[in-house]
Amino acid sequence: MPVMRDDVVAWLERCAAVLEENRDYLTQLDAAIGDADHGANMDRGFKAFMAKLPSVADKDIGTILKTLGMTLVATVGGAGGPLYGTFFLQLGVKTANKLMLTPEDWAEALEAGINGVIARGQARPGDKTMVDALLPALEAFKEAIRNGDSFGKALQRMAEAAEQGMKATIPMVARKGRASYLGERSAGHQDPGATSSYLILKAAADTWANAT
Amino acid sequence: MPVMRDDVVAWLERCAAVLEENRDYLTQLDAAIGDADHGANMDRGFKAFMAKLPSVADKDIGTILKTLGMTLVATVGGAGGPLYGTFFLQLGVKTANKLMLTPEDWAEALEAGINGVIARGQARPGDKTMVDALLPALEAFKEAIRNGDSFGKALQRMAEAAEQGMKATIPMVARKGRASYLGERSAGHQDPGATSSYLILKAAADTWANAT
Amino acid sequence: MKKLINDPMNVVPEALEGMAKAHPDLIKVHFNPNFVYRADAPRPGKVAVISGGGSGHEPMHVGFVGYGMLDAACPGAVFTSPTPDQMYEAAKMVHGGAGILMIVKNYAGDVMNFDMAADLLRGEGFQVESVLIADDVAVESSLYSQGRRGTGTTVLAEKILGAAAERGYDLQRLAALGRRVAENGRSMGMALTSCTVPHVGKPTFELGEDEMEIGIGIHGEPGRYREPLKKADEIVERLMEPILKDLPFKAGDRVICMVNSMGGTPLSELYIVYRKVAEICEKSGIQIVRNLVGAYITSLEMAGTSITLLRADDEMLELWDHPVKTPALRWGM
Amino acid sequence: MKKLINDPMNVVPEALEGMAKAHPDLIKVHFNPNFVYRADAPRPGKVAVISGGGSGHEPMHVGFVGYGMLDAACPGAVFTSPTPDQMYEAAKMVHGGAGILMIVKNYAGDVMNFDMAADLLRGEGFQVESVLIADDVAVESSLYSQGRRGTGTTVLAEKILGAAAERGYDLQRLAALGRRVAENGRSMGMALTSCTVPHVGKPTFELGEDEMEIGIGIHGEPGRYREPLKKADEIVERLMEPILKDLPFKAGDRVICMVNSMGGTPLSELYIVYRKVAEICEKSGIQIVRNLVGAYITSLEMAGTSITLLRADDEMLELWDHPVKTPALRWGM
Ligand SMILES: Nc1ncnc2c1ncn2[C@@H]1O[C@H](COP(=O)(O)OP(=O)(O)O)[C@@H](O)[C@H]1O
Ligand SMILES: Nc1ncnc2c1ncn2[C@@H]1O[C@H](COP(=O)(O)OP(=O)(O)O)[C@@H](O)[C@H]1O
Ligand SMILES: [Mg+2]
Ligand SMILES: [Mg+2]
Ligand SMILES: [Mg+2]
Ligand SMILES: [Mg+2]
Repeated sequence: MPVMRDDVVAWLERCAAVLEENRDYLTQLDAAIGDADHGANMDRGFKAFMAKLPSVADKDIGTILKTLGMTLVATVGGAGGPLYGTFFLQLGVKTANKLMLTPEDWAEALEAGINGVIARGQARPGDKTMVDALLPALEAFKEAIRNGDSFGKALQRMAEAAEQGMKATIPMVARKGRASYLGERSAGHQDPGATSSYLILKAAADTWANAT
Repeated sequence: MPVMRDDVVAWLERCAAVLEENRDYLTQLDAAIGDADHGANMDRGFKAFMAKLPSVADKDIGTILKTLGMTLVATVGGAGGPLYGTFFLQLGVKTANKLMLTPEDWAEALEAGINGVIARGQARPGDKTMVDALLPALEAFKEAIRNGDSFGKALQRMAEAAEQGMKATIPMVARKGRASYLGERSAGHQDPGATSSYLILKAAADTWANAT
Repeated sequence: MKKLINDPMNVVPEALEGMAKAHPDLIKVHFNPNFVYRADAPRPGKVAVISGGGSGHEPMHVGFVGYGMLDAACPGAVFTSPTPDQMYEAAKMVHGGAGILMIVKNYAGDVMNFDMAADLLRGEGFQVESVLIADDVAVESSLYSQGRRGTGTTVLAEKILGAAAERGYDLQRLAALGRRVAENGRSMGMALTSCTVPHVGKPTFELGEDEMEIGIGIHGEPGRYREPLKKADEIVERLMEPILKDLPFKAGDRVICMVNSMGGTPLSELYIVYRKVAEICEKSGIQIVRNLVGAYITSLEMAGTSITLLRADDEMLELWDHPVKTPALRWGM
Repeated sequence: MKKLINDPMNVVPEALEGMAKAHPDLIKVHFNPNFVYRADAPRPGKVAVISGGGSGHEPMHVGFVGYGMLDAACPGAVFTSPTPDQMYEAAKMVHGGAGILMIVKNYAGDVMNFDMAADLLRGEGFQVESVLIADDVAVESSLYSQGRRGTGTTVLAEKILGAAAERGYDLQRLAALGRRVAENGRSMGMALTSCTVPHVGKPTFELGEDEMEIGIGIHGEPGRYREPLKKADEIVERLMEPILKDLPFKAGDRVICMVNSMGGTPLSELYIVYRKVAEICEKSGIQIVRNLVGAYITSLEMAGTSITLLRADDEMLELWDHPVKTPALRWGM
């Protein structure tokens, strides 16, 4: 079966739980090459959304995701707020009025979300940002679907690619965001935004493991 | 033989050396119940005097001691400056034009110095100040002379009494100076000013051990 | 973590409440979204000058709201850029009919959040210009990267642009002046200690008892390099050299100089720093014609200093001297 | 010890050199003996107001020299009262023919050194009065002891008396006003951390990571008691209770309130403190009619705060509002 509206809700609830769990971990990563707030920022944003969720949980997927996007924009701040806000807003635009998602819907939505992030932040692959986790994840998902994998299996490929992309940020020298001020000293540290992106996509793969 | 002008100079040189040596010790005592500057203050004052000493070392004892008093007033600051400044100024007044000191001269000078300290600072015995080392020292010296002890021997009695007086400040609750702000909490600590007074009188006893 | 706070999560709103109570004659505070604005806003016919950024840099920006400086300031969470709704609501509250000038420090988050607010406002027909401050010479400047951080020049820009707006500059002229200020200001900072973000609870980085970090930003970010602690005069040389040669500042230049505490460094040490800055300027034929010595753009309780030089022309100096009346900067009235 | 200094022995003179370079329009600095004095001194016909004390409390006193406040300030070594020759020479430099008012904090050393200076000056025919500040309620007041320390009220007294002198009060009237200010001011402070005297090189006392010291003075002296760290609101209650009941302050009183940083505490925390102070005053019917929130009387880089309340009458308030132009306090001009 495809991903239903309630599955999307379950994914976002899992995101909130995972980001709370990883709050200190993300903050620690951000302390090394940023300003020690990424974990708290993401946690604050998703907590704010969880408070609003009951009022939109029975709406269409697009409404739910746009609400998340708006909430993140209005509560997260920093670089993460506009970037993830844009990401989920674009996901919401592409899923407007939908009550379920096919693999094609998801690929289209994810692509729109990532394009939104790139348009807002002007980061390119290799700049040591969340884009380095998101882009390979999208490519892996599309390829798996092309190869005939199930939705759930393709999501797993997506999460694995996100993880690799996240790890690949370690040796990179940052050219965008706060870590870029460090120049060469930013190498050797994993990017916090790439890490939260991985956690968010991994939560989707875990929640929707049986999707077809 | 009595105490000669050069013996007085030797005493003051020894004071400067002893206060330099005990600079950190005095500061530590002052840190516990005061403001951690007594060692530095006394050292600064005697160092300043050592720089002036060559220009007065061939003058009479009174001039030398008044110069020391003036120098301390102008360089020490805090409570120690005016108190020790007054002390040595008064010593100088009583020894004006003298080139040597008999035991009686010393008793008279010391008494004047201590009276100056009391007049300036209004401390009474038991207030946990330098007066608690100085007064018993004076009494012990006078008594030793009355008992027929030699000048050197009497000076030793004086130093012993100063030491006892200094130690007796430990259980006292301060009523004058910075330590008084602590109230009961000042008990259990030795008074820094009583300690420097002991060191100064002990230096006299050591330098003039053979005086008769 | 030793701080005079109640709840690490409430540091920003409680401090804002305190400010509102302390300065009712100068400012008002709006909560949800949070912003501080002039008690007499809106000022009809005057360009509204607004700024903002993460909290933890006080007095910047909230302490600079008032006559002759900012119309509104938007404080984010500690060290976190504010959100677009803060700037959007603040701008609408203080807009006096002559447009909005945003003073933005060059951080990815600040830039994006201010951009989103500007988009929203423009969408509703407001005229919006923004001035980007990117003055920190500790960061290599490059077309392919984020560019430089915005630090001390922000304070000077807010003073000068606030005065110009008060004098009736229109939005375009103000924005042009702002860009001139941004282009002529350079800063660099250093830290003796780290700082502790309240909700994190432990220092952002660790510095040994004999180490210092040169080229830090204002968020506890690591700096350009770390080295053994030096004498103040040598530290000042390490900060002044890259500042002077970057613009470059030349003999004959007149500058406004700010010697700033990162939060935990006392005034006496700042004057020791200023002494050497002045000596270096004298030797280079650079004339310090105005100065600020104090804590103006801080990183919580971090010990350290930053130096800012702004090459100033007559117009900037006249605007500098214009009266200002804010909680943290006040003269002439 | 991490400080922005060159030589622990030169902290005071080098900071004074920096001040002289930074504020040539306001002040001049005399070395050997050290004092800071108004650039336009002497002011004929005006009582000369002078103060002084150990260094390490900046901006007090040297930062308060200028129009409407002090004519001269005499900085001692760090935390050490200045010597009589400093006050003697300073007074002679700034005397305008109408006598000299000395504002003295009640420390044995300060009192004795100022007394000696006053004796010297009187001996030469100068008219000298002094006002003793002893406002720290952390210290038990008793006839048989040194009495209370002088702390925060000193700042308010220097502002008010400076204004009164500027307005032409004669020496007797000024001294009487000063005593009224001294009688109506109360302070209490607390520390989160110790401070390090430069030439000592290590902290004056040790405080555990979870401890604070209540009732400290301004020299790193131990306080009234030590206890586990509390929330800011509870700390403020602990400071306010003894302050309020000492005078006592009563419903209907109008007060000038100062929330002061001991040096290392950032402004945001001071506003959290001010928030609670204001709340307590509101509940008690005490009206805060003026305030200062910032670092005015510090203990080097100590983290902590002190609260001062001064019960003010119309005359004091009018003098408070009089223009002042000094390196550290400025308004109205
Ligand atoms: N221009 C950009 N484009 C894409 N991602 C970015 C950009 N700038 C920063 N990021 C991402 O944002 C993360 C930091 O987010 P966060 O800590 O919330 O914001 P801030 O850096 O403002 O404190 C970085 O790890 C990086 O992945
Ligand atoms: N009123 C006083 N009378 C006599 N001695 C005093 C008085 N006040 C302080 N003292 C002495 O001065 C000592 C402290 O001197 P010092 O540290 O140099 O000055 P300060 O207390 O000003 O820092 C005390 O230990 C005490 O012995
Ligand atoms: Mg961050
Ligand atoms: Mg002392
Ligand atoms: Mg941030
Ligand atoms: Mg002292």
